[in-house]
Amino acid sequence: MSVRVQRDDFDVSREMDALLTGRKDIGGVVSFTGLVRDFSDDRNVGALTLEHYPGMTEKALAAIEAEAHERFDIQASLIVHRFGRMEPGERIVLVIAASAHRGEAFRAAEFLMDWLKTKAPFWKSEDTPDGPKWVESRATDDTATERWS
Amino acid sequence: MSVRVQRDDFDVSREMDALLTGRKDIGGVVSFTGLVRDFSDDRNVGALTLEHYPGMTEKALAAIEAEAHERFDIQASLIVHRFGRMEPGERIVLVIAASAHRGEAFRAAEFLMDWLKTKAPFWKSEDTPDGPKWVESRATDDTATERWS
Amino acid sequence: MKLLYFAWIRERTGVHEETWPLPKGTATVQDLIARLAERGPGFAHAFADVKQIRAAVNQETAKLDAPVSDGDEVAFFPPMTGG
Amino acid sequence: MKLLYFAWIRERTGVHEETWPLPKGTATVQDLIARLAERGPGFAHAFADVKQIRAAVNQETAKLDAPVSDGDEVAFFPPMTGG
Repeated sequence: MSVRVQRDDFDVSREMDALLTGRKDIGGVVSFTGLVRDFSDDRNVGALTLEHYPGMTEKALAAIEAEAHERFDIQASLIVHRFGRMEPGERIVLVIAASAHRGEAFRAAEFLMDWLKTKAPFWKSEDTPDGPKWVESRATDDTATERWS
Repeated sequence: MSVRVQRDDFDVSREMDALLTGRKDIGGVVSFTGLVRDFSDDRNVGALTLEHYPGMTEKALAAIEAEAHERFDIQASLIVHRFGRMEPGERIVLVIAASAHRGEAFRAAEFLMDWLKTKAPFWKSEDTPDGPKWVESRATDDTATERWS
Repeated sequence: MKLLYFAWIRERTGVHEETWPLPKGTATVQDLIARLAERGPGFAHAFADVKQIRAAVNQETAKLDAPVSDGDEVAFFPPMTGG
Repeated sequence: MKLLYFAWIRERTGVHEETWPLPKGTATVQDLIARLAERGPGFAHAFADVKQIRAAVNQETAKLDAPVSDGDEVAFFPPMTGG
């Protein structure tokens, strides 16, 4: 179990290898990588800037991860979330869940992402043709969070 | 879209980068990596040997991948399946699904894995303390396949 | 107390982080919002629509009726958009 | 026709791949299984429990009543265990 908040990019293979090194009880590993898209609600998006709440962010990510271990039969997990300015195509966030059974790994990874969307103190600002614009929280993200409660 | 059947190991990051190179329309990428576990139904497993049906395997994987693109709103995908002998901890199979929307990527990756379990011509033999033993198909895998029909 | 503002609340108040004495009679997050909204046009604009505002007390998400006291770190921000 | 055997069916028959003339009166996969089971103890053992046997005709999964003809590639194997 570990969480990281960082400016720098990450490497999925390296994170996965570090998480699973020496383990032979893992049957399946699910990773989710979130990327900056160049469109969002039909506006063209040039780049994304992520602001966060240092101190609270780390605690919130650790709480979300602990909740996933409560709810799912997973043996290892990782959350890496970047902040700062990122161009389209760049990686923003990485979630990994590893389990003896593939269904649990899928479920846990999706849960982690759903909760990150609405329970991790990040705020996104998009560069648009009309200038920077704060991304509003989505009703679909609230729905996705609620289905786990 | 592509599928590969190979003896050699793969690198998740390299496969993901190759799949997404130059793309800026992808919001989320889900990967599933299947690994050899050192236990299975409480028997100790030393190593796994995968036999397959060259020719049919590639066709079956391509058909499974095409079915995923029919059913889910995904923009890119990959299946890499290894054959031959593999030790506990080694990677067996990789599935990647990429989409503008994370839910579709999760759904497609899990669908690909469920169908691979029962519709790709691979047969697993486990090294056990009593000698090599063919792995029987699991009722849970049949159930997992059927929920998509 | 320590006050923090994020995203468009930070932009409207013009402040990211400050030390501010807890005004008398301020018992809850909601009371604090009411006092902050009186600090000038930027603060009034930032706190005009309470429905759009979320808060954390000592780095834990807090509701409007959560108590606040002078040693607290209180943060205000829009709904989170992580992931 | 070309016949292929995989996993424990290959082990019991002792054959992985062979060319075999389609016997007269063999119209379906099921007919073919019945003829193969008559080829000796290994084949009889391999094909004893038809419920455990899956087949492919020309590299496509086929049911027991699927037709077979002399130019076909027919494969026999247990239920698949991929992934």
